[in-house]
Amino acid sequence: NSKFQCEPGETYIMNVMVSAHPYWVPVYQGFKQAAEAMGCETIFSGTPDYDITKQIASFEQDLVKQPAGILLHPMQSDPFIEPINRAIESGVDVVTFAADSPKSKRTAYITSDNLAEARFAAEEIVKQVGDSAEYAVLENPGQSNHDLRVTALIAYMEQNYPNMKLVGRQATNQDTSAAYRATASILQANPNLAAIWIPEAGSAEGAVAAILEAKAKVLIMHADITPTTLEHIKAGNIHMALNPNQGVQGFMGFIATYLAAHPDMFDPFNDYKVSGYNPMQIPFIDNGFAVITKENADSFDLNKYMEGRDPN
Amino acid sequence: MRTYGAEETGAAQRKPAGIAGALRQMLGMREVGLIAIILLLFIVMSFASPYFLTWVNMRAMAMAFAVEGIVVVGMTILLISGGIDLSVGSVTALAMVIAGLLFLAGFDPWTASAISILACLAIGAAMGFFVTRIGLHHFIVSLAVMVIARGICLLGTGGRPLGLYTLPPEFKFIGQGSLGVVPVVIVIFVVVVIAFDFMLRKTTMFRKVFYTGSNEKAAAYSGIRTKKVVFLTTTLCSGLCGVAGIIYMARFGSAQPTFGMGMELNVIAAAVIGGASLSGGVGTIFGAILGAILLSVVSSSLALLDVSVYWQDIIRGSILLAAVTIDHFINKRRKQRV
Amino acid sequence: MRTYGAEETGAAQRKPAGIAGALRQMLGMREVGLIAIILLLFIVMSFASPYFLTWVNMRAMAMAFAVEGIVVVGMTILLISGGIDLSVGSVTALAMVIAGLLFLAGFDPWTASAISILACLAIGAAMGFFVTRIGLHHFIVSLAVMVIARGICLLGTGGRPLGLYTLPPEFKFIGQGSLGVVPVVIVIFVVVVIAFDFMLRKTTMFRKVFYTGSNEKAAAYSGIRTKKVVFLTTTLCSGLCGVAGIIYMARFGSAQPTFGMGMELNVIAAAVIGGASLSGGVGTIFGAILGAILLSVVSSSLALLDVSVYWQDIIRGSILLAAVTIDHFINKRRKQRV
Amino acid sequence: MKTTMENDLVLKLSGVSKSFGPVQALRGVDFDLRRGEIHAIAGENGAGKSTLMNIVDGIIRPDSGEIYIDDELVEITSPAVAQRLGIGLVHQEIALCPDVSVAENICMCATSISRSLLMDFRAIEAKAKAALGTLCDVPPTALVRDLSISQQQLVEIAKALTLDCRVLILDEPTAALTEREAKILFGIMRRLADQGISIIYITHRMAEIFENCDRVTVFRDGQYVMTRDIREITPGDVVAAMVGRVIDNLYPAKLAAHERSDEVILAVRNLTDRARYRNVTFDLKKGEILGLAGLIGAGRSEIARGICRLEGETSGEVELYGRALRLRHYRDSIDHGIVYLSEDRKGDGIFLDMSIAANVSALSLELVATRFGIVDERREQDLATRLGRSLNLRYGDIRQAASALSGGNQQKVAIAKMLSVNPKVIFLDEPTRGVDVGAKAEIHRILRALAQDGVGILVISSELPELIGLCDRVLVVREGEITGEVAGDRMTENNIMYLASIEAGRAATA
Ligand SMILES: Nc1ncnc2c1ncn2[C@@H]1O[C@H](COP(=O)(O)OP(=O)(O)OP(=O)(O)O)[C@@H](O)[C@H]1O
Ligand SMILES: Nc1ncnc2c1ncn2[C@@H]1O[C@H](COP(=O)(O)OP(=O)(O)OP(=O)(O)O)[C@@H](O)[C@H]1O
Ligand SMILES: [Mg+2]
Ligand SMILES: [Mg+2]
Repeated sequence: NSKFQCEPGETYIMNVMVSAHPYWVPVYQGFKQAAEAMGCETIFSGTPDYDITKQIASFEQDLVKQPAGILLHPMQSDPFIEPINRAIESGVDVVTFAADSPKSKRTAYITSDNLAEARFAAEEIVKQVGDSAEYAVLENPGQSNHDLRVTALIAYMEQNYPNMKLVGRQATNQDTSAAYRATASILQANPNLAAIWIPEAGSAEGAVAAILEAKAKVLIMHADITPTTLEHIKAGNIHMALNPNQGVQGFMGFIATYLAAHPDMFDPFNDYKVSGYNPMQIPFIDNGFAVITKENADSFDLNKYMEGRDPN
Repeated sequence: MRTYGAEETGAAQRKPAGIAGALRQMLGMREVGLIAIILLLFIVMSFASPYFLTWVNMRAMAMAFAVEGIVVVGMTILLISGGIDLSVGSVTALAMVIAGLLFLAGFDPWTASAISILACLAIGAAMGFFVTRIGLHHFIVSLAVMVIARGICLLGTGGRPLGLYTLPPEFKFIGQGSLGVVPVVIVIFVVVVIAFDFMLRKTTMFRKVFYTGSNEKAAAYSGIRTKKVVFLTTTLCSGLCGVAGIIYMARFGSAQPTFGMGMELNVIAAAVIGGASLSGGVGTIFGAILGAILLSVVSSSLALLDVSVYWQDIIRGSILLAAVTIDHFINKRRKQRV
Repeated sequence: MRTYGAEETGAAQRKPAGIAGALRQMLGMREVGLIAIILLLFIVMSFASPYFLTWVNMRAMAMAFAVEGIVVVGMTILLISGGIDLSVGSVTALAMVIAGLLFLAGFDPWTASAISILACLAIGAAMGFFVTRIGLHHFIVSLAVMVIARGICLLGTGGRPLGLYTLPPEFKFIGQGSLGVVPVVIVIFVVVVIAFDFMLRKTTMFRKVFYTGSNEKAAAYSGIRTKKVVFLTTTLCSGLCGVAGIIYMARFGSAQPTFGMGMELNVIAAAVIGGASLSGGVGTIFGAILGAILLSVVSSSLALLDVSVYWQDIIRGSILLAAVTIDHFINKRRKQRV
Repeated sequence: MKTTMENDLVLKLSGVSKSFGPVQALRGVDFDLRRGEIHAIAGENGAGKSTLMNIVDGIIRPDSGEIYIDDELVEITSPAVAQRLGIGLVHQEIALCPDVSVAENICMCATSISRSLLMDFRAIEAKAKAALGTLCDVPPTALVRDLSISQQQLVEIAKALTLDCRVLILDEPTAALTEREAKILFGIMRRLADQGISIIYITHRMAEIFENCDRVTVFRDGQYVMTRDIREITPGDVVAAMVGRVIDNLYPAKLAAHERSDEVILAVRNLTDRARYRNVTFDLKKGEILGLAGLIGAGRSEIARGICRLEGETSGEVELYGRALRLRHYRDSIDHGIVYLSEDRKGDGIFLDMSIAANVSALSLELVATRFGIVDERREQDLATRLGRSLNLRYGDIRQAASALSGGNQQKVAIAKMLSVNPKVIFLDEPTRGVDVGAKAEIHRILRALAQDGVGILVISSELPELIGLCDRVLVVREGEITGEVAGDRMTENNIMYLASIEAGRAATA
C-alpha cells in the first residue's frame, strides 16, 4: 500500500465563500480528481453569502465533522487567524487557496500570481496599442486579488511605460449594469481611449456592451472567464482573457492538504522537530494562468466541461 | 414607518386655461423640485465636462436607467397600493435565466420570453396570495421570494452565466437596435412610462390602487376589493420585472444568474425620491422616473469626471441626501404658495 | 406598508399565580409559535445530523449571530418607534475602521473604541436630525448614510482590511476569550438582550417608544416629545452598531471596510419574523432575537448537512416563508383561545 | 306616520349573534325596518349597535342569524354585496382616504362599481359639489387629510348621500356636528324618507330621536329590548330601557351665586395665530365650567391647542394663577397642569394597538412607575380599572387592545387618560362625543366635582344643550374671534347661535 493513499472514510473539505460562484466549480473538480486518485472522500462546503461571520461559522462546523484537512478560501485574512489556528490545534490541517491568511499557521498557500497576470496584461496592451496611448481600468475595491490585478498593472505601466496615460478608473464591483454605465461614461470623456483592463469577467460583459454600442475601437482585456465573454473573444470583441488554472489550483490544493495531514511521511532537513511546526510547509504555490484568445477559446467552455460531471 | 411631511396624491388636477395657467400648473406639480435639481445638475455638469451635453452621452445615460426604469414603474404602483417588493432584482435575473434556458433547450426566443414573463407573473401572484390570503407582510414574503428566486437562478445555471450568442438578430434588436437614432430600449421604456403614468392618473382601475393604499379600510367599505387590488399590483410588479429581464437578456446577449443584486434598494429609492410614500396612497410614475434619472445622472457624472472611486460613494450619498432635502423644502414652499 | 393581521404590543402581562399559571402565561406569549418552530428545527436536525447537538456546533451557531444580535436589538427598538435603518451594515464596518485607524495611529484600543462608538452615535444623531427636524423619511436618509459610511470606510482604508495584530490580548479577549466555557461575545450578547428586553418592557422611558410608534400624534397629544424619542432610538441603533463593530474588531483582530454588506435585510427580517411591525408600535426584543436565531440556525443547518449550494437558497427561502406562515397561524389560534 | 307602509318591511334581521372571543357582542337580535321610515337605535356604549350595522353592511360575518331584504333571505359577505343590495352605511369611525381628494372620496363607491375605463373627474367633482351642497362649503379638490374632523364627518355623510340606496344607515353622524349642520342633515333625511328610502339612525342624543325619528329600537348588552313608535314613548322610557334603571337628573347643579369666585385660574390675553385666530382674551375662574361654542371651523379647537402649545405659532400671554407662563412644548403645558383632550380620538386620542391600561397611563407614566422609572403593571392596571369603573367602561380585560372597544368606550378611555393626572386646567374638546347618556351624566358629574375642587375646566362642544346644561359661562367663537359671552339667563340656544352666525358678523361690521 502506497503512503499516498487515504484510510477508509478519510475526508477532506473544500470551504469557500459565495459558494454558488462558478469560479469554484473547476477548482472543486480538480480537488475531487486528486482525491479520487488517492481514495479519499471530499465535501464541498462554505456559505452562499458574502458574509464573513457565516463563513467562519461554516468553517467551525466543518471541524465538527473531524475531517483530515480543509482547503480554505478565507474571505478575509485576519478574521481567520484564530479559527485556523484553533483548527490546527484540534488536529485538522488547513491549506489556503486563492486568498490567504498569512499570519495564521496554515501549512500552505496556493494561488495564481496576480502580479504576473498584471504584468502580462500590461505588456500585451503595450504590444497591441503602442507605448503612448490612453487606457482605463475597472475595479472592485475591497477584494484583494482584483485589487492587486489593477494596482499592479497601473504601477507596472507607470514604471515601465510612462507615456501610457491612465484616463479612467471606475469601481463597478462585478456588476454588469454598473460596468456598462461606467464604460459608457469613460468613453464619453476619452474619445481616444485605446485599451481597458478589467480584473474580472462580470464587469467585462457590461464594458463590452457599452463599447460595441458606442462603436468604439477599444482593446478589452480581462481576467477570469464567463460564457458570454468567451463568445465575445471568439467574435473578436474582447482581445484576450487571462484565466487562472482553476483545475490545477484544486488539484494541487488537495495534494497540499493531504500532505499537511500526513506530516509523518516526511523527515526534512530542518528544525521542525524542535520548533513543532508541520514539516509540509509550502509558503506559496503558483497554479499559473491560461491566456484565452480566439484560437483556444473552445477549450474554456465550462458548460461543456461540466457535461457528465457532478458539481458536488 | 413615518413621514413627517405630508405629500399629496397623484390625482390629476383640473387644467387652468392658457399658457400662464399651464405654467402655474407645472409649478404646482409635486415634481417641480426634482426637475429643478436635475436641471441644476445638468447645468453644472455641462460646465464641468465638455462631453456631458453630447448626444452620445445622453444616449448612454438614458440606456443606463431605461430598463431598470420599467421595474421602477412596477415598484411605484406597488408602493402606492401599500406594498413593497424586495425580490425585484432576483425576479429580473430569474426572467433572464428561464428565457435563456428555454432558448438553449430549443424554444424560439419569443416563446421563451413569453413563458418567462408568465412565470414571473406567477411568482408575483404567489406573493400576492401569501400577502392577501394568508395575511403576511409584503416585506417578509418578498424577502423569502428574493432568496428563493436567486436559488432557482443558481440551480438552473449552476451559477454560471448562460451565453446566448445565437439569439437571432431580430430578437437582439429589442436590446441593441435603434429606431432611427433612438435605441429601441428607450422607446420601450418611454412607452411603458407614458402608458402607466396615464393609466395611473386617469383610469378607474388604477385610482383604486390609490384608494387602497391610502386607507385600505375606507376603500374596502366603499366596495373596492382591496385584496384583489393588492394581489394585482404585486403581480404586475413581478411581471414588469420579467419584461425588464427579457430586455436585459436581449441587450447583453446572456442570462446572468447573479444579476440585479441590491437592485431593490435602488428602485425603491428612486420611487421614494420621486415622492412615493412607503406607507402607501401617494406617488406618481413621473416622479419616480425623475428619481431614477437623478440617481443615474449622478452616477454617470461621477464616472464622466473620473472622480476617485474612494470618493464616489461619499459624494453620491451626499448628493442623494442634499437632493431630497432641497426637494423637501421646495415642496414645502410651493405648497404654501399655491 | 400593510399587515392584514393586527398584532399586540409587547407590554408585559400580569402574572397569574402557580405553575399552571406560568405555563398558561407562556402559551399566551406572542413568541410561542416561534419557539415551537425553532424547537422543531432542533429536533429534526438532531436526527438528521449526529454533529448537530454537539457543544462545538452550538457554539459555532451562537457565535454566528451573537454580534449581529446586538444590532437586531437596536433595529427592533427603532422599528417599534416607527423608524427603519438601512445603514446598519455600513455603520458597523465604519466603527471597525475608525477604531482600527485610531489604534494604528497610536491610541490605546479602549480610547479608540470609545471614540469610534461616539462617532457612530453622532452618525445616528445626524440621521435623527434629518428625520425629525428636516422631515425626511428614515428609509431615504439611512440609505444615503449607508452609501456615505461605506465610502468613508473605503476612503479611510483604501479598500484594504486593516490588520490589527498588535491589539493587546486583554482587548482581544472581548472577541476571542471565554468565561469558563462560554465565549465572552455570547456573554455580552446575552447581557445586552436581557437588559434591553427588560427596559423595553418595564421602563417608562422605553414605553414612550411604543406610544410614539403606535400613534405618533396621540403620543404627542399625551405630552411625549415624539421627535426626541425618534431621535434617540435612531441614535441608539447606530450606537449599538458601533458596539457590534468594536466586538467584531476584537474578534477578527482586523477592521474590514467591506464588512456587513446586505446585513440590513437580515437584521430587519429577524425583527419582523419576531413580531415587530414595520409600521411601528409593536415588537419585542425576545421575539426579534428568536427571529435571528431561526435565520441563523437554518443557515447553519444547511451548511452542516452539506446541502448543495444550488439548493441552499431555495430551501432557506422556503423555510423562512413556511416559518412565518406557521407562526402566523399559531398566533391567530392562540389569540382566539386566550 | 306612514301607516300605509307599516307592513312593508325592507330589512329584517332575526336571531343575529356575534361574539368576539369571550365577548358576546350580540345575542339573538331581531330587528325590522319599514319602507320610508327613520328608525332610531339606542343603547349604551358597547350594546352592539355598530356591530349589528357592520353585519348588515357585510364588514363582519355573524356567528348565526338571518338577514332578509324584501322578505328574501340574503347573505351579505362584503360591503360590495351590501352596496349591490342597496345598503349604505356611514361609519361611526371616519373611514376616508386621507391622500385622496374630497370629490373622489365622496364618489368612491360609484368608482368601485363603475364600468367605464377612464375617470371622469369633472363629473365626480360636480357630483361631489352637489352632495356637499347644503351641508358645508368644503372645496371638492381639497385633500381629506387637510380637513378638520367635523369636516371629514360631513364628507362621510355626503358620501352616503350619493349612494343610490334603499337602506341608509347613519351611525352617530352628528357626534361631531353642530346644530346647524345637524338640522340640515335632518332635513335631508326626511326628504329621503319621503322618497321611500329607509333610514337607520344611531345616536346618543335623545332630543334628536324624538324630534326626527318615527320608531326607536333599544338594545342592551347585545340583546334586543324593544321597538316602539315614537309617539307611544317618552325619553325617560328609552333611557330606562337602555340602562336598566332610571336616570333622573341629566345635568349636575351649577354654581350658586355665593359660590362664585373672582379668583382667576387661567388668563389668556391677546392670543393670536397669524391665519387662524386673533386677539383671543378670556379668564377662566375658579370653580366654574367655561364653555366654548361656535360653528364648525370657527377655530375653537385651534385656540385650545394654541394655548397648550400643541400647534400653531402664537403670540400673546397666558397666565396661570397670575404667573405668566412661557410654554414651549405641550410637555411644558402638562408639567404646569394644563391638559387637552382631543376631538379626534382615533387620530390622536388613543393608541389602538396598545392595551387599555397602557392607554390610560400614557399621560401619567410617572404615577404608575417606581422611583427608578420602572412601570409597575399592577399599579397601572389598578389605575385604569379604577377610572374605568367610574366612567362605566365596558371591557373584557384591561390588558386587551383598545381597538376591541366600542367607539363610546374608546372615548371613555381617552377621558380616563385625562383624568389620570391631577390637572389644574383641562381643555375638553367634544368630550362626550359618542358617549351614552348614562356615562355622559357621569362625566358631567365628574367635571362638576373637579371644578368644585378648583380645577379649571373649559369645554368645547358642538352639542348646545350640553354646553347650556353644563357650563356656567359660554364664550362664542366666530371665524377665529371671540364674539361674545353668555351666562345665566342669557344662555340660550338662540343667543349662542346668533353670536356664532354670519348675521352677527354683519351686524357688528355694519
Ligand atoms: N374587534 C372587536 N374585538 C373584540 N371585541 C369587540 C370588537 N368590536 C366590538 N367588540 C365588542 O363588542 C361589543 C359591542 O360593540 P359595538 O361597537 O357594537 O358597540 P356600540 O353599541 O356601537 O357602542 P358605541 O355606542 O360605544 O358605539 C363591545 O363590548 C365591544 O367591546
Ligand atoms: N390640518 C389643517 N390644515 C389646514 N386647515 C386646517 C387644519 N385643521 C383645521 N383647519 C382649518 O382651521 C379652521 C379651524 O378649525 P378648528 O378645528 O379649530 O375649528 P373648530 O371650531 O374646532 O371646529 P370643528 O372642530 O367643529 O371643525 C377650519 O377652517 C379648518 O378647516
Ligand atoms: Mg358604535
Ligand atoms: Mg373642533
